[in-house]
Amino acid sequence: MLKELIAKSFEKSPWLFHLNTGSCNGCDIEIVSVITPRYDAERMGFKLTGTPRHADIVLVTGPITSQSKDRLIRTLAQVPDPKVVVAIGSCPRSTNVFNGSYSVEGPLDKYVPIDVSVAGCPPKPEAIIDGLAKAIEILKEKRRAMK
Amino acid sequence: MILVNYIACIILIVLGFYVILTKKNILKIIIGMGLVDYGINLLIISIGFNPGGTAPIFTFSELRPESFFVDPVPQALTLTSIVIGACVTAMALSLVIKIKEKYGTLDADKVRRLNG
Amino acid sequence: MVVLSYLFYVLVFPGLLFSTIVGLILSGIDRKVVARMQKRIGPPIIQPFYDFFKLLGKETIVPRTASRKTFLYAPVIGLLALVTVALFIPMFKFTAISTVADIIVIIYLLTIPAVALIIGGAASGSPYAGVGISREMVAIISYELPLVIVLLTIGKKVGMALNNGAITFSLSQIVNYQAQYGPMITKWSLIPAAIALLLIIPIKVGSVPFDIAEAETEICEGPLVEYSGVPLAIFKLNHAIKMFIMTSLFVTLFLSGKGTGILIVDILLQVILSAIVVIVSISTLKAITARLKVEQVLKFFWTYPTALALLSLILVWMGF
Amino acid sequence: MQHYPILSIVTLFLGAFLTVIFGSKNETVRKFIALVASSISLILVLMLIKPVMIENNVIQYWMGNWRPIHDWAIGIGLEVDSLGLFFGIIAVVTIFLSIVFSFRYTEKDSETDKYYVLFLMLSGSVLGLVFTGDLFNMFVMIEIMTFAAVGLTAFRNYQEGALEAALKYLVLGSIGSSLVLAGTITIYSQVHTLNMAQISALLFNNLTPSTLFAFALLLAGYSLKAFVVPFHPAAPDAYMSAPSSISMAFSGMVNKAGVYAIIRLVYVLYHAMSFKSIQLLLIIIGTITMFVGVTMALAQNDFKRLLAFHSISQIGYVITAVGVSTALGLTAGLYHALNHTLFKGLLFLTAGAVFYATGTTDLNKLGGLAKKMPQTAAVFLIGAFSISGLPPFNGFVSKWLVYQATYQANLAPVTIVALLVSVMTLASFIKVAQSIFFGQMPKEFENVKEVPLSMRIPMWIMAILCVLTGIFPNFVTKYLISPAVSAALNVGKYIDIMMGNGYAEKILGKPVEIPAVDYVLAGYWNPVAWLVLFALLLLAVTIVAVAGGFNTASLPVDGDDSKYEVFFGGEANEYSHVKGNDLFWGLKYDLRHYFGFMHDAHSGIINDYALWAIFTTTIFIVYIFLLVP
Amino acid sequence: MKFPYLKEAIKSAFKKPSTEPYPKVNKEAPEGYRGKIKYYPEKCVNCGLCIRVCAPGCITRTIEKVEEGDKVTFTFYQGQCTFCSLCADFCPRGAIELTKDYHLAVTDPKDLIVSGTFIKKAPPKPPVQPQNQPAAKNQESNA
Repeated sequence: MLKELIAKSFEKSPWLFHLNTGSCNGCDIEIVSVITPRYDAERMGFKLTGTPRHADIVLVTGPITSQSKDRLIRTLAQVPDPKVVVAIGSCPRSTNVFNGSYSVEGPLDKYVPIDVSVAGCPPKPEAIIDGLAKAIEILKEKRRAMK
Repeated sequence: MILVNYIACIILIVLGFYVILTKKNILKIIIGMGLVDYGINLLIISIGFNPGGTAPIFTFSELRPESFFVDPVPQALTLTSIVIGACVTAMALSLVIKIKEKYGTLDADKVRRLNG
Repeated sequence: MVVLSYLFYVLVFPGLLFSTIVGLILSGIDRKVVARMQKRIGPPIIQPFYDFFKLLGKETIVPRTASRKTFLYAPVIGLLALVTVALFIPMFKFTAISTVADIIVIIYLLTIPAVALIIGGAASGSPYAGVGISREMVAIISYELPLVIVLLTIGKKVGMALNNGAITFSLSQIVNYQAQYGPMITKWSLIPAAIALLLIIPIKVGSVPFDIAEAETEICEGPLVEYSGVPLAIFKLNHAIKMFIMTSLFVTLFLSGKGTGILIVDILLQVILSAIVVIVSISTLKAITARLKVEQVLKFFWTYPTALALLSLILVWMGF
Repeated sequence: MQHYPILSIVTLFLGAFLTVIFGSKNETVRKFIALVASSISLILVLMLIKPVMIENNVIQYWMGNWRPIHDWAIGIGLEVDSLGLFFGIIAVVTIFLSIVFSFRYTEKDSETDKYYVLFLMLSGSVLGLVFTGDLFNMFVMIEIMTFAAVGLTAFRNYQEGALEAALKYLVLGSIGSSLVLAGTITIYSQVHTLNMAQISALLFNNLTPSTLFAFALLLAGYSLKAFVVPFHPAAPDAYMSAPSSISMAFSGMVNKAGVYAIIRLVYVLYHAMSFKSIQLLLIIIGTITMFVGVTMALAQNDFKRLLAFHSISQIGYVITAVGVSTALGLTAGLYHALNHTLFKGLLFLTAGAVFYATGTTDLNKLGGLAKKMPQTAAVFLIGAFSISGLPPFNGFVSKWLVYQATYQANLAPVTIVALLVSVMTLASFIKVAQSIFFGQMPKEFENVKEVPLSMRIPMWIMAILCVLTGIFPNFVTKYLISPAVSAALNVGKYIDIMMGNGYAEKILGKPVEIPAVDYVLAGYWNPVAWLVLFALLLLAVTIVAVAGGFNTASLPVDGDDSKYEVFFGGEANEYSHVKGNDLFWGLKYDLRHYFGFMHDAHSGIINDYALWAIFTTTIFIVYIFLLVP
Repeated sequence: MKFPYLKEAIKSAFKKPSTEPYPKVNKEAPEGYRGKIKYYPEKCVNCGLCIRVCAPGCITRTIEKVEEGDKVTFTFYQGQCTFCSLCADFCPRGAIELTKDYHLAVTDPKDLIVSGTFIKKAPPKPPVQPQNQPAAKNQESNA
């Protein structure tokens, strides 16, 4: 019974950790707007945490600059399993307009598999919510695979 | 006679405290401690002194109500106190030597690495 | 039989199970009400249960720099202290263990969860936790002064009526007093003390604007930064139970009374009153304020609540 | 049995002399002599528990059998009542454990024969002080004590500040001794006897300006030996620079000797606790002591110096509780004195262990030692929780008694201050825990090892005693504290035993009554609590079993990858440790004027400290002259 | 101690929340929102202006020679798109449109690809002319 409860809770309480890898702040602002009264992600149990140790879903924004590359890899490693990586915006997916820049080492899937990507520059909050909903499904599957 | 003693010992004690409080040289502070000690020793002796009393050397059989003698206890106390005072002074002086070696000065204002 | 009844007290009611459920529901109510005050829909009321069970299913990571045993056992120690306190707090006429119900014991037992948080955080070896424990300690120093004065005031008030003027700290006597003379909040000289205690409850449970220790945006949740999985779940549970216990203590100190005499109704009443206190003192403040700075917290608690509590103390001392 | 007290004192002094003669060459011999002397004295004193504490006898012993003649005491007498024995037990336990700890702790020092000589002299003098029945003997013992303590403070004279600390201790100590001596002979000049029992009888209802003056001097002198606040500044320096085993002895018995002398003075000698003003004086200095001690401790950056200021602060609790002067207050005070010896001794030993392992006690240089020294960290936490008064450790019981005593005496402000001080105590030990035992470890301590067994054994004994006195308070009060309290209050018996039956009634003019030691202990631990504790333990086991995460073996082994590094904003894991200086910023900022003032006040200049002492003595004299009669 | 929002908070607690029930009720994007790319290959003339103006370079074109002419495939990889709408603005034939559809969250990056294929009929072979240069120019502009 406990296992069922835990499995059920995984879809109801995903905690987010937001990781900026050199983003222009556009996506960051949209992530913040997801938790504003208008979109209120908290009603689905989403919560922004301050540390990767608490997180289930990592939201990555930005094109992975060479400054942030090591930090990104380290921080993602520190998230306890099961975890889901969501690329917010086009940058982590493909480095977007920064493609080919001397200081950009993206895209993200060079380093970790991206589970969900939300395109847009920046994506609309609704799109982010869609992405998170998809992320929850993946989280559930990963949890099932873990046991 | 006895009043002079008391005045003298009070002067000694006050002088000693004055030296401890105002002099910055550690050696002088130790001299001040000595002065206080001597003042108190003088006080003890004065307390035990009875003008006109004899030396307190009796056996119990010789002791009578009318015998009038100097109180022997304070003298014993004074001796103890002097011995202790001498020890303390010796200790203090040995510390002073070491401090001079280590700090290079005897100024109390400079021997203050432990503060706050 | 006695052993069994105490086991029941500790494990089910009013110990672990009861306080867990009520605590989690109260913190759910808190989150819901805050959301509604901010014109949001907010999470469902049972959201804290989801959080708790989810954390049970997560991986537990112990960092290399941590002292493993201290790191893992700290949350359990805090939980035990809270369960113990739950046994001591009277709910109207009912107390699990009445003979040892003394406010000072409760104050000290309530310090233990905070100390457990501090020690656990320190044991993780994270610099964020270092800053967090420093702030948590400042918070404890801040609220302890007004809290003590408030309790002293109540003790004096009750003592003057029941104990020939000597201060009493016995919780059962405080409840008796309220059964005889009506709830403490109706005595006007104690209203400042009640306000002070209402201001102390948020910092004791560590909610906005006094959550300086666990500021997730500044210092990454402070002492909790390295916790994950089960220990984190227990810390979150501690949080919730602390919320229940503090509000229940407020109800016992200020809103208690004769009760109805029926145990279940009394308990229900206690829980409902606690929920109201949560809404008044924790949720409202949380909805309308932002986090204070560390030095502002100390200054705040050593001025306004202390002044209010002292005012009450002086009034009570003068016989009002 | 009659001879046990004198034997226990003489053994220690004899041990000191034997160490001088035989121990100067051979390390083993001097250790053996010290161990034998301290254990004989321990056994002798513990054997006194049954007759004195339980059967409530008072042992009197006249040196050279010079018994009183015509109701006039002329010899030097020992008188061991429960109060003296209580402090005697504290002293011998401290001595024994400290000696055991010293064996390995001093192995890096040269000329440890001097160490053992001085230490045994210190021990002997403290025992002599608490067992004696003679006022001048008390002065002599306290002077030997100061002398030995100064020598031991300067023992590690290569250490920063040791000489300086010794000099300050010597100067202040000799001022204190001078005050005590002056007070003693002033009393002598009035009553012409030095036996405390007889003085007590003669001074009853017979206070003249001279005896009041003597009272003020003695109170100031003994306060200086107990390091209550305006007299305290030599104490932190001395505790800090002395070896840790000695610091433990300082806080465990040298301090307590001063407290004992104060209790003896105000309760027995002068019957002064019937005066409201004397109660108030003790409560005021006690409260100031605890507050100043703890706030100074918060600002310290050295483990031992911090502990030293806590010693001062805890003595403040004792003095306050003693000043409340009800049976409950005295119980609280004595209980706290006992607990202070246990937990502060434990903490000083952990400081010693840290020093032994790393070579420093500076809070800003250490860190993360809990991984390397888990047992030391565990006993440190027990000690820290005890001193902060967390249940179920012993500090809670005694502090709780202190609060109860003060609030029952309608001293609400004192209760508030005491609770606040308790929280600040917790704060400063959190600081120590964070900066020494937790957090990250500096590179240079990679090879630190746990201290040897002979150093851990005394620490564990102390820690177990801390827990035991915490969860068996009724037992402790029944067999140790209550007899001591009734002895302190039962002055008539004290006089009668020494001077012969009926003497007290003759002089005091009233029959000797047995004081009532009754107070309502609003029970903290009772049989019910045991069941709760049992159930809680069961609960803990259940949680651990259900959670499964606590099975540390099942957790992944520390890998080399960054998953097991601390989260540092994603940065590579470099050494970063929040040290003692960095903690409690908000508090330090808000109270910066107060902390700055206190820091400046403790200037480190001997003249200033002497000025404080003499000025406070003057205040005592003026206060007592103005308010007491 | 001032609580400027106290009144508002208490009032709001009894009002209907302003949250949009998004996943349950689908929401239209506002007028002029630039969302998912729609490509009408039948309108396209393979002029390549869009590729020139695309800053992130999300538009790729492949040209295969088939019998009837060139088989031109335009691929829009929205994972790289900034949704600036420059391509649509510059398209002389209106073959690219940025719709109001914003549902761009996918698990498989292939879902982000929008592509279209058309066959550009090769023009009838022109007679060989003596001057080569203008013909080359013409060819270039066609390409």
